[in-house]
Amino acid sequence: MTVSGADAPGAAPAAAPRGGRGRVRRHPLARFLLRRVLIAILLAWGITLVTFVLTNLVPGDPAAANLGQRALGDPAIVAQWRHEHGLDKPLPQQYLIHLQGLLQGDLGTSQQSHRPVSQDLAETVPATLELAGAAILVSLVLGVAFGVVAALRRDRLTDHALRVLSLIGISVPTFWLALVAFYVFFYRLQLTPGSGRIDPGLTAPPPVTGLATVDSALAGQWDVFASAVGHLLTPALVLALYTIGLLTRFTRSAVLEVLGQDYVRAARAKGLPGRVILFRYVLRSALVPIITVAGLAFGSLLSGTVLVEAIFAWPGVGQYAYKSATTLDLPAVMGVGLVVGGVYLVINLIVDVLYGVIDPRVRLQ
Amino acid sequence: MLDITDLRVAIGGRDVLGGVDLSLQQGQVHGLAGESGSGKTMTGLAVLGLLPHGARATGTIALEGRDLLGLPQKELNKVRGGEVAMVFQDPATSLHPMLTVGRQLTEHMRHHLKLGRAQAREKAVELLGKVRIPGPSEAFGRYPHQFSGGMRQRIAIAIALACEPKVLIADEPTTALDVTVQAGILRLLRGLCDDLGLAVLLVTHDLGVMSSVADQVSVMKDGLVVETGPRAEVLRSPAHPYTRSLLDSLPDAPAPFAAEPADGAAERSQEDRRADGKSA
Amino acid sequence: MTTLDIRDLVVEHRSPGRPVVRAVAGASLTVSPGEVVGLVGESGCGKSTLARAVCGLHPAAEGEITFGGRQVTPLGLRRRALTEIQMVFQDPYASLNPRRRVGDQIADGLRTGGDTTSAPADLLERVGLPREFAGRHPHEFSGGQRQRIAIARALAARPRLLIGDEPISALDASAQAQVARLMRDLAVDSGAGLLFISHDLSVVRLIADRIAVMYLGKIVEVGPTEEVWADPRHPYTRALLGAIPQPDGLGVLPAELPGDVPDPADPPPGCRFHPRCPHVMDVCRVKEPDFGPAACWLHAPE
Amino acid sequence: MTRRLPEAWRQPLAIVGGAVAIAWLVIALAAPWLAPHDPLAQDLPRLAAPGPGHWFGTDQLGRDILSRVLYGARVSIPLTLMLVALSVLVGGLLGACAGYFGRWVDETIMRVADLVFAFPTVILAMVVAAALGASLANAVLAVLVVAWPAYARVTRGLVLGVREREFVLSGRLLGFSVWRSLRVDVLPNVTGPVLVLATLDIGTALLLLSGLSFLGLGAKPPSPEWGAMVAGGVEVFDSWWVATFPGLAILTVVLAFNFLGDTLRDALDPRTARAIKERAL
Amino acid sequence: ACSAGGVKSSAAPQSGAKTLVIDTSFDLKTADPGRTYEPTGLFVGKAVYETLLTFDGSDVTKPVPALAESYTLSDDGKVLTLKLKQGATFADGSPVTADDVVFSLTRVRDMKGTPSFLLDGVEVAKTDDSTITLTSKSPNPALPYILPNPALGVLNSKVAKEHGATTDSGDKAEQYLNSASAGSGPYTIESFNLTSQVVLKANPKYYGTKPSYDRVVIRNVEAATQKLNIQRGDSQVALNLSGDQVTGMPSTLQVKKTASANVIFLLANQDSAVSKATPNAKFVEALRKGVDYAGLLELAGEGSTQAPGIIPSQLLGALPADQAAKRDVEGAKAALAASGVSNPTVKLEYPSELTVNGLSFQPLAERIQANLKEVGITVDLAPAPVTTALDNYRNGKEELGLWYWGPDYPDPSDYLAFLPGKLVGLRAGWKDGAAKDISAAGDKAATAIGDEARKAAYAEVQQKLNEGGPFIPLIQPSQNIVTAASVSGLEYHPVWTVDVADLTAK
Ligand SMILES: Nc1ncnc2c1ncn2[C@@H]1O[C@H](COP(=O)(O)OP(=O)(O)OP(=O)(O)O)[C@@H](O)[C@H]1O
Ligand SMILES: Nc1ncnc2c1ncn2[C@@H]1O[C@H](COP(=O)(O)OP(=O)(O)OP(=O)(O)O)[C@@H](O)[C@H]1O
Ligand SMILES: [Mg+2]
Ligand SMILES: [Mg+2]
Repeated sequence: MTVSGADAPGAAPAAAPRGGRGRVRRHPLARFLLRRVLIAILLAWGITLVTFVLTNLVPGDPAAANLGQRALGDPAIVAQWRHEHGLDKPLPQQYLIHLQGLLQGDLGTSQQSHRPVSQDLAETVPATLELAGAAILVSLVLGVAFGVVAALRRDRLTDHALRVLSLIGISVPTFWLALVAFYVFFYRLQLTPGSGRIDPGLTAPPPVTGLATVDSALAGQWDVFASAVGHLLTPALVLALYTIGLLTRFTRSAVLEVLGQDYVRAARAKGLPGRVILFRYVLRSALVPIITVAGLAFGSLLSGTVLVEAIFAWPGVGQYAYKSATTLDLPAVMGVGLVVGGVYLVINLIVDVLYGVIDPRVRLQ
Repeated sequence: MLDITDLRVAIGGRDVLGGVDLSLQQGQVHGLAGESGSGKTMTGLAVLGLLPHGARATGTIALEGRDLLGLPQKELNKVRGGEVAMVFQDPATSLHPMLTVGRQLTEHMRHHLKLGRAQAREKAVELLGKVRIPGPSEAFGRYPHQFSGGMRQRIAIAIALACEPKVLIADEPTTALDVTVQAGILRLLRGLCDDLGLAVLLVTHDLGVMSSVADQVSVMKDGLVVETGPRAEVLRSPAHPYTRSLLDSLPDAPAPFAAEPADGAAERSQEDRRADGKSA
Repeated sequence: MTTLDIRDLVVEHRSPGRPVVRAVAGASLTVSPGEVVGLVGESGCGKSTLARAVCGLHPAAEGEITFGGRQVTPLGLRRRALTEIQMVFQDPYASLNPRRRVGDQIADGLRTGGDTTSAPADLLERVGLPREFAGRHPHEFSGGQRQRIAIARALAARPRLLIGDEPISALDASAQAQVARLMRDLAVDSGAGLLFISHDLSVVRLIADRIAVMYLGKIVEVGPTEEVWADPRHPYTRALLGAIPQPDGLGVLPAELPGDVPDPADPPPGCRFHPRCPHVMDVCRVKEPDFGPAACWLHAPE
Repeated sequence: MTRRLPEAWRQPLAIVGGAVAIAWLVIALAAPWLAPHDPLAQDLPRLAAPGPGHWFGTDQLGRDILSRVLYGARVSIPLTLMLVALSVLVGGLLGACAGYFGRWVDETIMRVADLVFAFPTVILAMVVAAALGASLANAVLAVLVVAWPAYARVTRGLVLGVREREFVLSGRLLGFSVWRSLRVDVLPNVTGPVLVLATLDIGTALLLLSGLSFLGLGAKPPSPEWGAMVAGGVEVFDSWWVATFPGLAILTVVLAFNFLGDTLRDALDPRTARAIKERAL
Repeated sequence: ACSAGGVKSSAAPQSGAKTLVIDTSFDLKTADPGRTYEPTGLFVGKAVYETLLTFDGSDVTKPVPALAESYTLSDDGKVLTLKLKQGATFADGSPVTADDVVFSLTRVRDMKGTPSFLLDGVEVAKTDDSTITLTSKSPNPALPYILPNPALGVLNSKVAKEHGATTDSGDKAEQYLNSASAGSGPYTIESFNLTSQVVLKANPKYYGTKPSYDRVVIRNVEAATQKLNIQRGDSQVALNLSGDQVTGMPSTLQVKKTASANVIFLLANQDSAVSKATPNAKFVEALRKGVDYAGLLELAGEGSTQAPGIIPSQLLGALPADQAAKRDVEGAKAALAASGVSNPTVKLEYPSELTVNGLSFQPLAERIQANLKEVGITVDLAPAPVTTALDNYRNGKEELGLWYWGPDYPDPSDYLAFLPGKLVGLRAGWKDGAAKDISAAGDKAATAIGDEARKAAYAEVQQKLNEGGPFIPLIQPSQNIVTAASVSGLEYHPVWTVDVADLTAK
């Protein structure tokens, strides 16, 4: 009989930490990404189908929206137009043709602009991304800061004030606020620059990213850069108000929840200064729910742009989508759906990756 | 070492502690028993000034003559971790899940003891070895979720000990663990107390645990200490009816398989009986 | 006879992105009518999984479970036919529907048991609660009281086998022994078998006729309670018993079993206990002892 | 939750929110008696600034804005409530099925929900409204299409939590059928939080609905819908009152329900609150 | 990725260059003249391309030479002969030739794009290097009025062909023409974006008088924002302000209010399958008498006028203002009673988001609804996006419709479309032969030659239409153009709105 370990009872010979041992498996991240991509493809297909069905439900005829009144009276022109856009084929075939194009990376040609949808989107999407990106940036900075302050000043005046303010933030109709902001700041107070992305007197920088601010900075055109930032400010703030309110509420409750955790209590029991505890212990954990919400909020920002772009004459995908939807421009609507759905998926992916960066439990399975 | 006199705590107008008196000695384990909600945890938290939002504490908590209740925040922060340390009940939640073990071990060391990064690391690895974590230097860079419950509790103890405190408050450190793992933790605590001359306040509701490691025993009920005394006395001939009822409700079992000293573990447990002799 | 017969049961947990966990890895056990069997083991060894499999809440991957000769089928969308097996769960705060009066919930049990003569209040009385509690909602009760109500509901269905999955471990020390005894008495009185799961050996010893010790998905030792208590044969059982601290005021430190329960997704080869076993032999590292009543090479049958 | 409600009502914000919400409900009921003018009559001077006789001014067609704002409550509030009720019903049932039955039911329902989530709400609602034709009923339908997944997700999450609760299992062990289990054990235990979410969502739903009307895809003229009134005000910027008052009406209603919902949510127990949080308001 | 920085400066505006910013709500689909037919497209086309004939300022009664230095119409009205001007050059410096003209016009006609109807049945031929003949099958006295349309701009055929231009539907040049200009106009395209802005720059090779502004930025801006922009000095021209929006403009801005040539009208469907009420002549009379024209004019703002007939006041043959219909509530009630239709409810369809000269259809429809309610006719409003609304309109399915007609070319013959069996007539469910006398009057007008004869003939057509037709002409909204004090030379034109090259900086 072998008696082992008798002289070192606590040495725990086989007690390797969990996860230290394990058979070779497919990397969890790879599996995760694979699943994501599959879902993305499924979603993309769903988006095309939904938009196709919806746009074909419309009682209108796209030819009517795209031809003049006179031309509409000429059956030859109408037929010619329908043929050009493949609308004379049976619906399922139209859909298949469209899908085929998609597989080859071709989003089709817009009926209104007579240009490849991809080209239209390449112009409009960056504008919207710039707007929504600026808004999410502003909301993250302000929302998180407000939320942390509210949590730390819990039940005091600051907290109550921030609560009311953030609730107002999520209650203001964006379209109305845009109107009021434009009227007050641009028209009455003459504080902000007008519509569009840069002053009309300036020449747009050569497009690299499509973001006016970045492009002008890259090209070293600082007057254009200043103008771009100035033009971006009001719409971005208007758009951000909702998300600021959302993130403030959210950060507050996330921080409060983390503050109640044992490990925070343990950190305080270690005698660490409050600043260290806040930044190293509390915010790190609170960040996980915060980025989840920020990801969701980005989606709502994209929605918000539809309402804001018209008022600020912002040449973004929101206006394009509105126009396409009302003129039944099927390829354009589908393109918008796909791109926006794609943005959503990318945002989700970024959020997931951020989880991994922040939380070792996700990273190390 | 640590003397608590007439400690009263009220949360939102409700009295949670109604005048607690406790006294901890160097090198001794003071067991604190009592039913759920009797205020054991609150007593421990009050010592460190970590009472929940909206709580008010009065009385005195004297650590070597200084009243901790009256200390300004900054001073108190020096006491926390530096002189009085705490281990919490649930090892699964008392370590930050997103920070490495090493980080959680060293950061208060560097803050309190003003150590350099390398020094702190060296000391941390040594501590991990002391609480018998296998492969301490690799463990330093790992995250809590990569350890089992018992290991995590050992790490939590290592963290508590990092700044060489004089008093250790352990709030039900083994309740969330299996008996076999519990035994290891209890042995560790007892050993540390003996070797380092710590004063330990061991909060537990398990009278068995109490009986095996504590030198002094206090029993709490409804925010009051109803009985205090040496272990053998309190457990064998309880004075307070509440203590008696606690003991009576236990399944009275003879010790299983009458200590057959065939394996090393059992031998060791016999050796440890000297602790009993010392306190008696 | 309505005997529960578990034979070579294997139950696996599959969750996406994680390896398959063999929570029960070939366990055999029987529970006869009127018999109380205690199942003990460390956390995560598969006790709950086994109990749930017996109720059909988990499908068996291999092996079989029969009750009175009938196969236990996994609970699907269909309503459960085998209501003769009832279970009492661990968490007293989750075991009752917070939105319904306890009387109504007990009445469900009565309906299942086809009992038209008893009233819910009668059952409350049997578990030692006042009759008028039937009209109250669960939040008005303490943990111990809730657990009694859960027992009453289970009993109302006139089970032939009652399973308690750690029904007392969430209770105050003072209530534990009481509830355990109550459960034993009620089950035995009605002639039903009782499978009582706990990690607290001293309580199991009080009520069980036989004890089964489980380690990492396997039952390593089975035997009459007194025998196991007084003369444990498997090293794991010994360690388990030796680790119980005694409230005798003597200051004896319990014996320590080194190491942790290994990951059930990746069990060690050979005897599952060998990395922690103080008596480990060469054979233990390679060959699994798949015999009873003590599955240990030290006690291998000739 | 019921026990904690009174506490919630002691909050000043809840009181303000409740009072304003009730005031609007009263206005919606009593608009014909409260409104000084016929909201459709075009008999006042056009674009008159606020003043005696027309305290909120008049619009391009010479209608009294005060009366229109008051009557607007009859259009927006009942529709919003109905919309939220429908979303709760559709989303809740689908989510409950997904959570309870799991497997392919879950996969199918949740993938469809994902699909809807992948579209920005306004754009999808816009396409749906454009496809069905502009009318309030269709706008409600459009918003319903984008709103149900949120409830489905929350309900599914809650049901997933409740489904494994031991009392549900006990019920099944007692031989409850699936439907009885759902009806008796599962659904009653998820309705509370879902209803709180619904309260929180009334505001969002109203914003979406009026947003669609603002885009011309909702209310049919001359109905005094607030979003459409704001849109009318866009054209006459200088006459600030045309857009301001309906905008404020939307703001106050939404704010009132958000005040209420926020307090309710705080009063919820933390576990359900967490489940709700998954869906950012 | 950036190489040397030396080239960059060329992108920046030269100092001293004059930029003009024009705000307008875009109705723009292309910059290819052969396909363009939307107001903004015509506006851009006018600046970039030249046509054979044009109009002088806002006078549309007499076509004047442009690329052609003179024209003669044969007595039978079938052959139009044009003499080309010498010395005209395209933006690349090459001369404008008769071949370019033939190619461009043939391309428009045969490509079957939106404007192809302008040259329906017209044969284009080159007689010699400087002479073009246009031959129509039937008398076509309107042709000189059609030729100024910017859709008939002359392309540099060589360049266009290089980029895929053909004279059939296989044409591929649109892409190219959207990014560059192959015309001989005073401006060339610097950048072209359908949704946000179009930037024009002065054509350095222009053979005529150089335009005053070197650079013109045309931005897509909502009417309301246009107003703010111009008041803040952010832009110099705002094209689409409604009557309400131009009231109270500061005196530093010039406001030009001209009745536009767009006629907004109400149509009452004559098809008894579509409606029980509207085919009834008495019912239509009730509508005509029930509408409060003055009230509509109030909505449309100063500068707008009531349309007495379907032909706008600028054009030959327009009815004099005193023949306009007047509101007569009692008469309307009487007519309604006489019609025998009791408690009528009719559906009024209109494009919800369409605006004409900054005026939205929405308030007009609401006003009409309120007017007719007083008469006892219940009107259900059925707004729809243009696409959907157009579909019903085009198929003649609207019970009541609210639409407008802008002249395709400033000649009354364009309005023969309103007759029974014709384009717009059919949309009102008015089939050929439904009103023989009106059709006869129309035939007479179509073939009349000589201004006086045509004037009388078209007046008669309209009088008959007003008596027994399904159309109720309502108003010609005002085209309100606001310019900064620094801009002069602005003239409103019914076809291309404004000729940018006319604008001068003070
Ligand atoms: N955050 C809090 N707010 C208000 N009361 C609290 C709070 N935490 C605890 N209490 C109350 O304080 C009393 C003492 O609680 P404490 O946690 O000290 O009990 P305990 O003896 O540690 O019990 P257990 O054995 O369950 O851990 C209890 O009555 C409890 O209800
Ligand atoms: N639904 C599940 N999915 C995946 N793994 C599971 C699941 N349920 C249990 N397991 C794993 O199966 C093993 C056995 O679990 P089980 O709950 O049966 O243990 P137990 O003995 O009841 O433990 P405890 O005493 O903690 O209740 C554990 O390792 C656990 O992690
Ligand atoms: Mg405690
Ligand atoms: Mg279990």
